[in-house]
Amino acid sequence: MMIELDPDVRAVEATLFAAEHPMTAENIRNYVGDTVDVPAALNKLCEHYGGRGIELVQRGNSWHFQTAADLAHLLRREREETRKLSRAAVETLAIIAYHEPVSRAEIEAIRGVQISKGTLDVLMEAGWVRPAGRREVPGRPLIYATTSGFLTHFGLTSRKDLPGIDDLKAAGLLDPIDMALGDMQFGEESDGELEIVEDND
Amino acid sequence: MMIELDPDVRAVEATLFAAEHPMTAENIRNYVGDTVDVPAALNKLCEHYGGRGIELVQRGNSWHFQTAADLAHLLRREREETRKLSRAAVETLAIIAYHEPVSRAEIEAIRGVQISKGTLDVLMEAGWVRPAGRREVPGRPLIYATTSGFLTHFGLTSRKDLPGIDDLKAAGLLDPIDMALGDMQFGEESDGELEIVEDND
Amino acid sequence: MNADGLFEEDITLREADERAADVLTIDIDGWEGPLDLLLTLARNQKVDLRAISILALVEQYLVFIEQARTLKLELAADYLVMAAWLAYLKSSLLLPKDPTIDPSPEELAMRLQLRLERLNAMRESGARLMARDRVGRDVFVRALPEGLRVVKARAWECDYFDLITAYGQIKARSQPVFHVVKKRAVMTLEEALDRVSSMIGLAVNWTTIESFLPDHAEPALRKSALASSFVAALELAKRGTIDLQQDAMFAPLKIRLKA
Repeated sequence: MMIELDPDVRAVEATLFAAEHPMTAENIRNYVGDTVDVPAALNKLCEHYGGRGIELVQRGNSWHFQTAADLAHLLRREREETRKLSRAAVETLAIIAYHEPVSRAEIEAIRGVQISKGTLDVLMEAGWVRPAGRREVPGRPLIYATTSGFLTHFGLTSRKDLPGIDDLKAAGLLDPIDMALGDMQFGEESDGELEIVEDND
Repeated sequence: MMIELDPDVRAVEATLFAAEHPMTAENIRNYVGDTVDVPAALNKLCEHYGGRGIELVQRGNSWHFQTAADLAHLLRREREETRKLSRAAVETLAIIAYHEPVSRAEIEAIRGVQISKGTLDVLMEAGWVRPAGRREVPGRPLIYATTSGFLTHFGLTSRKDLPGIDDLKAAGLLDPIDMALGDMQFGEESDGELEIVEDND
Repeated sequence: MNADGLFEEDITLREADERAADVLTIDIDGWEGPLDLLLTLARNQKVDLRAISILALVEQYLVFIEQARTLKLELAADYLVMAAWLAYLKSSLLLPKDPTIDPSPEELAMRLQLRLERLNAMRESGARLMARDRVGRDVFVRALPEGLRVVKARAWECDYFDLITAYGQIKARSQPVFHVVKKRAVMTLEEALDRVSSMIGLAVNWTTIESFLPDHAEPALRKSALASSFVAALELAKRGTIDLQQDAMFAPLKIRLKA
């Protein structure tokens, strides 16, 4: 039952398979040539791999092959466990993902504590968070957003796929952060005592 | 046209895809479990991937996925970068074209400036100049000549098409102004040559 | 979704709840600030944060802080700041309503509740994110992809005109150099002799040598003419044609036809 395969589909399949990183349609076109209808080939491949042990997935604008999620139990063993993130890092990541772009002060206003320098560094080092310019307010604070690597790692097609984001939005829990309230409730934290409440990472 | 796939085939497919090394049937069984008929699953996979952009191949007793051999050319993308020849290189090329075959020492005598090794390398890389044997004088220096690629690039049928000294004079290319210009740029040439040396690293 | 196991944390919410319930075993290091403590107390009270009693929550927090103090636990300043603020909020809520106060205590209580909800939402969302099928943990990409390469091909650019111009310039540079001295405006000795001889007939009286120079000569030519005319005058004097006279050093040199 060998079917003569569309050469364009084969080319896109091989390119994505050999790639070390997820690729956008534009990237792929640079390899397979301008004559190939890359989106059409991607669609065919998606269909073809549906239900197989390997899947073609879209994350943000990028595409890659990965093993099917339901086979995790077979593959997980003998693999180093991904480094555990501190609670501070997890919360900070969630705040950035659901509110992006946000400044450090805004993250702190939601969490009610200062975040240590290391927390953002860990997220940036993981390739999930990046500085995304500055907020045009007094002080011009840096603002942070998530990356396409974040979408890839957490298996999200786009930020719209963030778990529960619609409900949170509807409940007003993703509204702009009321910075005034943050100031009102918390005085300045002195350095020595900060130790106690600082992140444990 | 989603076909419910054999779970055993899926498991073997995913395991091989994520593997860090080619795997024997025994290796695979360690992951997918003893109940799976690994050879049968491998056969099905072989059949399935026949003619696709990805192939399942057996080397010795081990199996692995690889991109289809006939698509290897896709995985190397050539990107052309156009760069202007440095002034030193243009002059060297001109001297070779008018005086070929010439040794490096002869080129330097005509130019009145030393040329770096990189200058000739660039001209050879461009495909315009080739070594043309050695001059039978003490030291037996390499001599250089132009190539047919040179003639093609500059639209010449033969070297006889190059304008003679009289033509150059008639065209005003030997005017004192040019001489002054030449002198003026004289000092900058060493820079140009240095750049080429760096580029070739 | 079950909260158990969602946090990749050594402290799970459940453990935290237990700690809150038994204040004697509190470990202040486990709290990420007063808001975190408040949230845990609130969750202890009700799962739905929108239905909690802020007044009861404030009371629990203040009791908690008081107990920590009696145990002589050192509390970070922000816990105490929060305690002071909550004490103020509590008394405001208990006092008869004063419409002049803005924001009203009810408004402040609502904002506090919203903050707790927001923090809780982010905490749960973080846990749900971590529980997704993650690359490298649940799903895998190829371990050893062949990789895609970009091969840089350098193309060199040079046009024909550049080529022949370059050669022209080399040639121009290496051509033999001739030095030609530009013709300058001078009056030769011969010219001066002719001129002075022909004009001397007019000079019956003493006449300055400058009078024999061309009238509208360039300064350079005039200097040359002066020098040549001087030598010519000496020559004519030597021949006995003219007389020379100078009253003092650097005084005007005068000549006249020999009588």
